[in-house]
Amino acid sequence: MTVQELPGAAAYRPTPPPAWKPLTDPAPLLPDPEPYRVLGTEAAAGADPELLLRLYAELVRGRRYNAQATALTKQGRLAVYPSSTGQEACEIAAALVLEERDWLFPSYRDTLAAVARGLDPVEALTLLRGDRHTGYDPREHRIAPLCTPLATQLPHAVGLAHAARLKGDDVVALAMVGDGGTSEGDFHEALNFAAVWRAPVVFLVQNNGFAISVPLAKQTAAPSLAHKAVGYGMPGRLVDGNDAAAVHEVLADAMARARRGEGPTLVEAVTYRMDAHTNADDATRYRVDSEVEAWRAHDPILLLERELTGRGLLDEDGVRTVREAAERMAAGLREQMNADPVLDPMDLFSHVYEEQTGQLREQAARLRVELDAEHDRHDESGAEDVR
Amino acid sequence: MTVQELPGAAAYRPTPPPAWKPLTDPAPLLPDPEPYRVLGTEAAAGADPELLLRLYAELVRGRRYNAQATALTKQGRLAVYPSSTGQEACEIAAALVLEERDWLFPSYRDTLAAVARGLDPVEALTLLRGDRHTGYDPREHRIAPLCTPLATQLPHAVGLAHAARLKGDDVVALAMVGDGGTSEGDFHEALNFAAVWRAPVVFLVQNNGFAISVPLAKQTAAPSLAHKAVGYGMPGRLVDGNDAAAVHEVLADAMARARRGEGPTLVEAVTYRMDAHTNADDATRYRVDSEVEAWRAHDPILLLERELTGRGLLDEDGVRTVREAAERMAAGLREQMNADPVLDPMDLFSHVYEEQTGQLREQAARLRVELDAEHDRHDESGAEDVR
Amino acid sequence: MTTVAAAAGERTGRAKPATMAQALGRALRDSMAEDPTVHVLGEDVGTLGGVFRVTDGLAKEFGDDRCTDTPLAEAGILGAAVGMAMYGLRPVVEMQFDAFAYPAFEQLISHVAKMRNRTRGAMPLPITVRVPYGGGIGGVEHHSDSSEAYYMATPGLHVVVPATVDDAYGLLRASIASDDPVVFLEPKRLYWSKAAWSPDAPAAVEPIGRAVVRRSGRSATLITYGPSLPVCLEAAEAATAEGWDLEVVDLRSLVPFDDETVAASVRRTGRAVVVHESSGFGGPGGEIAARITEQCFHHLEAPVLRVAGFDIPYPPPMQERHHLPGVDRVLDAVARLQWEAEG
Amino acid sequence: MTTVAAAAGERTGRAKPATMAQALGRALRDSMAEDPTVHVLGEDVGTLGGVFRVTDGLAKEFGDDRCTDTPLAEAGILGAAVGMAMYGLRPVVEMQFDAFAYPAFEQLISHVAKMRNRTRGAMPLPITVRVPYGGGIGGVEHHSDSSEAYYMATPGLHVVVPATVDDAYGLLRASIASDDPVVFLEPKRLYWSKAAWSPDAPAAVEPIGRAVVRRSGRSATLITYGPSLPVCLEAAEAATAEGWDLEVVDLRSLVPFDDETVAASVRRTGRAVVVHESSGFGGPGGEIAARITEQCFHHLEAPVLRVAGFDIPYPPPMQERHHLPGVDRVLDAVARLQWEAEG
Ligand SMILES: Cc1ncc(C[n+]2csc(CCOP(=O)(O)OP(=O)(O)O)c2C)c(N)n1
Ligand SMILES: Cc1ncc(C[n+]2csc(CCOP(=O)(O)OP(=O)(O)O)c2C)c(N)n1
Ligand SMILES: [Mg+2]
Ligand SMILES: [Mg+2]
Repeated sequence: MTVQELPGAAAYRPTPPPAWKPLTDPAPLLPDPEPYRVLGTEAAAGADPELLLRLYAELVRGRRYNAQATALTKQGRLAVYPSSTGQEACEIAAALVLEERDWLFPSYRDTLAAVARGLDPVEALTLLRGDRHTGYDPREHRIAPLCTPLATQLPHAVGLAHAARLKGDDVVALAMVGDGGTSEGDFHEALNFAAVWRAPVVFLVQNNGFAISVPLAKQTAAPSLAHKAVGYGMPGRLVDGNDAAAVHEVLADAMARARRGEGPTLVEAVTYRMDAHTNADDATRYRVDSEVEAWRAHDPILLLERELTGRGLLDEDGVRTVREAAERMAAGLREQMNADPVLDPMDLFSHVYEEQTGQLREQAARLRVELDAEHDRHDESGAEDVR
Repeated sequence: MTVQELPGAAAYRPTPPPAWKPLTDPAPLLPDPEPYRVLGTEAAAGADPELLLRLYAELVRGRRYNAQATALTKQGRLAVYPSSTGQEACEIAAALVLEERDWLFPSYRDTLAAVARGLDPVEALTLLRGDRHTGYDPREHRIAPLCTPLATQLPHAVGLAHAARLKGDDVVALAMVGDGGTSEGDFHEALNFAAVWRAPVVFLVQNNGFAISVPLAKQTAAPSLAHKAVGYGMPGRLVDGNDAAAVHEVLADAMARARRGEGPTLVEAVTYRMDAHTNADDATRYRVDSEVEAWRAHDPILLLERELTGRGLLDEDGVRTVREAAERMAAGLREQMNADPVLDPMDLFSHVYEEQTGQLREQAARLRVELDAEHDRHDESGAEDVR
Repeated sequence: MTTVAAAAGERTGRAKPATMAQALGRALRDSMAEDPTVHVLGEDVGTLGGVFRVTDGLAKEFGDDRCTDTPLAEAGILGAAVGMAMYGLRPVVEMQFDAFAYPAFEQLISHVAKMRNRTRGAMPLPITVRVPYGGGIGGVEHHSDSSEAYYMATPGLHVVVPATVDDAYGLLRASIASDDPVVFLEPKRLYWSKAAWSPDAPAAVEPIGRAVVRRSGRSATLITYGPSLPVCLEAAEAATAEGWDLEVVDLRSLVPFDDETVAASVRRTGRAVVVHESSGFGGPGGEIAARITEQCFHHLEAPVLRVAGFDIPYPPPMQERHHLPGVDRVLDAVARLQWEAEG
Repeated sequence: MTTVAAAAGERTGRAKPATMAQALGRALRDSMAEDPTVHVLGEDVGTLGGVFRVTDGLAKEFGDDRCTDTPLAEAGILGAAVGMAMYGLRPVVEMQFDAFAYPAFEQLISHVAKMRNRTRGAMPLPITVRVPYGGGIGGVEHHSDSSEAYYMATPGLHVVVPATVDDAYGLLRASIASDDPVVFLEPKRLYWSKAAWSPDAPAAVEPIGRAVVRRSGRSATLITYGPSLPVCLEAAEAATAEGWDLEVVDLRSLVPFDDETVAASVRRTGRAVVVHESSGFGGPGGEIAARITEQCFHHLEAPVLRVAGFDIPYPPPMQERHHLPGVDRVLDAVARLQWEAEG
């Protein structure tokens, strides 16, 4: 389908105002006034118990993963870790809602989503350990590299989804971004391209209240971030980001819509970052404990546990089994991360271009000499080879 | 007033979704479903006859100005001219709605607005004649330089309006941009800053149906460009851009709102570019004549003339007087533009920095030598001095 | 790298005068015809055929999906191209003018240049970014920037600048075929330059990265590329009157940089002037002069000189002739190459 | 230019160890106290005091309107600063990290650098863009770029890089006081470097544009700036063991470039190495080496050599030590300065 064949577009000609009509009807694009919820509401009755249990196990595992990764920074095993504690419902739902052929576009905070999609945690953490920019083959896992420059991954998701659609492949891209990231020009351009191209892409904004220290009220004056959707002609959906069932349902709807060729959706999940921005951040500088406490009562694991136990789907044994599995994962991660990565400095020159330029060959040769000299010195002094 | 003191912002703390409330009420932000009109409607009765007559005279003058400037490109007196023929209602209303202390931020197409604000036409056209980047002192006229990189002037308008507000000055900035320009990241960032800062700025989008050859349907899938406003938490207003009285009224309301400290407004004026993109463009490549003809029936001068004559405010004499004045302006412009501008090449080095660097002094000296040599050669050959 | 077989044949068709713009358009067409993954996108590239008409006819021949008019947002265009390349397409992006590529700078520097390296070779981005660039066409502000210094300083990008009709075709074909991202700078003022050229059997496509000696000479070497090549060739002709026999090297690509050809020439002549339109300070000439000096120090009879645009923002159309390095300025530099030392 | 009287006094206070970050913060504070038109804006500069705490305390002392946490959008920040400067304010923008200044590239190149020239002096933009820059702090990708080549190549900008605690204060004061836009590059890895310094009576503020000889020597000149100054000083010490007495020049600003100081030193020593962390190809070193060669050709015993970061994207933290020019690499270059020719 070409751009011209899109409904509306084909017929479009500028018409003088007496005959002016909006390109699209705004009403269905506007988000509900309140975030959509499932857990603890009537909608919960319709939820698939198996999905809820799966979500629960993954949430617990995800929380443990966050804790373990944060601990690894203290042991110097990770250069930095931006925790998604408190936001696990979004991370997990985003991963689980995807088919294998779909693509995930995570931001730098979303290693958990990548891990929940099946990526090896060590591979997911390579960027943050500091040994490689990306620890996995994005094409193999259909997970784009964790993206640090905010919102820049969004046009990538649009381009990829567009390419897949042109090829006739049934592939949807799900792109994640933070509330702060919505202020970037790339957010705007990506959403506009997606809507004009009707690209099969779902934008998930995790509104966790802060961009490092900057609260949402200094970031936007919009009624909600989901309201931005109408300006692109796509539907905006507002969801309780701590309600895993709700996030999953809203994302699943958006994915289905994209698959049907109806174009992109903007989903805002209202959540909260329980930890500091990263291990290096001091959150007490910009927020009060009472606020954190208020959110603790609305914890994603708590909400789901309450629902599951209330409905008799989960008992103490079930909780214990899930926690033990999470502990095993954490122990495995600890152990794996204890090993020093084996790095070859000569790799620095291997992937700048397909073929090394003459300059790079010369520079590589110079480094080779330096490393050999270093090696010799270490040999002489009996020290370990650091290469 | 600091950002924190803004209504809403002061109280803002992330609240868990059960208590979640939108930052602002979206309802008043949404544009009406149809462009607002005055001429030929009941609203016309309330319009100030004097204003209508003033608008009429300026529209006719503006049309003539556009024609004259286009003619000047054919005579090689202008490097290029992007005509605003058909869009004069927007250009004129934008200029007339400003107080002397306010600022205008024109795009490259808006020389007419600058001229209507009182700028000497020759000064306004310097950029397009090719002798200077800007022909006037922006601070003297409170007209920012005509801006070529699309949408980049919008954050400037926001910053200036913000600065004026901080200083306590009653200054509003009016920034003009095209439909195509709304796709740029700078549009997004500027509107967001304006809303968060509650800056006294009015954004006027002239939706003339095309960005060079690209029609609106390939530019956006939004219901209207005015709908983008809600995503920033500012009101969006849709107006018939060929109805000078309507554009003036909507802009005046937005200016008043800004002056009252209520923040920015996004105004979309639906209009049509009757000429090609510039004199260098071939519009037949991308649009059909019948479309142009349809818009001719909705011409801004026609609409206003019909209203004024219908109400007995204008007769044939009046029309003639106005046209004669426009002709005089055109004749004056022709004459002024007939003179070659006197340029000193050494000026190239005068304003790069406050103080010339050593390098620039050297380079200037080199050019001086070249010019003297050229001068001597011309003297010898008896030719004119081209400096 | 995909093969560019179609272009590798012998030149058999009848040569007719063609402009550089036509040759570029033909290169796009042939690339698209040969490789269905090649997609062109940008502002006004479809229905209009581009403001310089380089993409004229492509949307008609290949459809809007292969040659797409995008929304007006350069970061979005290049960002979308990144995603398309991630999925296996080979996007060719047109930036309408030099200065309008700047909004896409972050995408270019932080992603396009780095993705192959970031993924250790797993995800190369075969993107060609076409930028009509440079001055001399009487363009108003922002339409005449020479931006090559920015791209040269960014590891991971190739930077290619054709100066002839033949090269326009050949280098663009090679750039599109490259699995590495290429910033392809098209000298606007050469768009309408003509040469005998046969679109039916274009010359063989050479790989990117080889400079070429456009004129042999023994007195000194002029090193240049793109818009300044004709200036240098004219200067070389004029120099014969002074008894100088100048060699002219056309770099064709700034990255990769062909040290061999350049150094070999300068070792032969012992004197060199680098000529480009871009501002001098921090421009390509510094790098080139420094490399030559490092590699040919003991062959140099004089310091390598540079003739460049002044260190000023690009001037308005009526003043640009004073800014652009012309024949006189080149000859003046040649005269300053310390010939007296020769004796 | 506003006066910087407060800073022009004699150093009378008691000197205590202070970090470069503290001196920068103090420069902001003193500028704001002295001139009510100075406004600081950026991401996290207010409540948090900046991710490097350089702006710590400013919002408290001067209010949110003078030190403002902006939305997360760099082009918007710089674009707003342009508008503020148009209205007579003197904005100081913080870009959170080097690579995150790229989204503002168009505003910087097409407006900030050109507005004075565009308006023929009527509307200068006294904007200071602070960019924490460079590597060596174990930052993940995009947090360690050396971007000075981009700014150097842009006429209309000043480019300033302090290397000492004193200069951090003095050059930032001078930059804010300048009526021209300044890209102020703060070497991240020197943020916590300490020196005896008295915040109560800082040293006199010199105008931007003067290089300084940090160590006198007679064998060869090391030319450097910012993060590489400590490396060069260390190398110069180590070189004494080899019998080399190295002079070290700290450029302090790349634009304006202090040809006099540099050329005078190289004419004295006859040999020079330019050292910087930025990639070599197309980096500042090429310009510097080319200038020196043009100006000192007959004083040079050897070509000016360059020691720079490799021509690769900045490596991950665990690999950065291989990329960054260290003492050994500097000494190796010094050794290649053709000493045998001397005899
Ligand atoms: C273009 C860009 N600017 C600035 C930064 C520095 N930075 C990293 S995270 C962050 C805050 C992001 O906030 P948000 O988008 O809400 O995501 P969150 O951290 O809450 O997940 C900032 C400013 C960046 N990574 N990229
Ligand atoms: C950043 C940027 N990109 C591209 C261009 C080239 N260009 C000039 S005008 C134009 C179309 C503008 O369309 P619109 O915003 O609708 O304004 P109009 O011409 O209709 O007044 C384009 C693409 C530019 N000036 N700036
Ligand atoms: Mg956030
Ligand atoms: Mg338009």
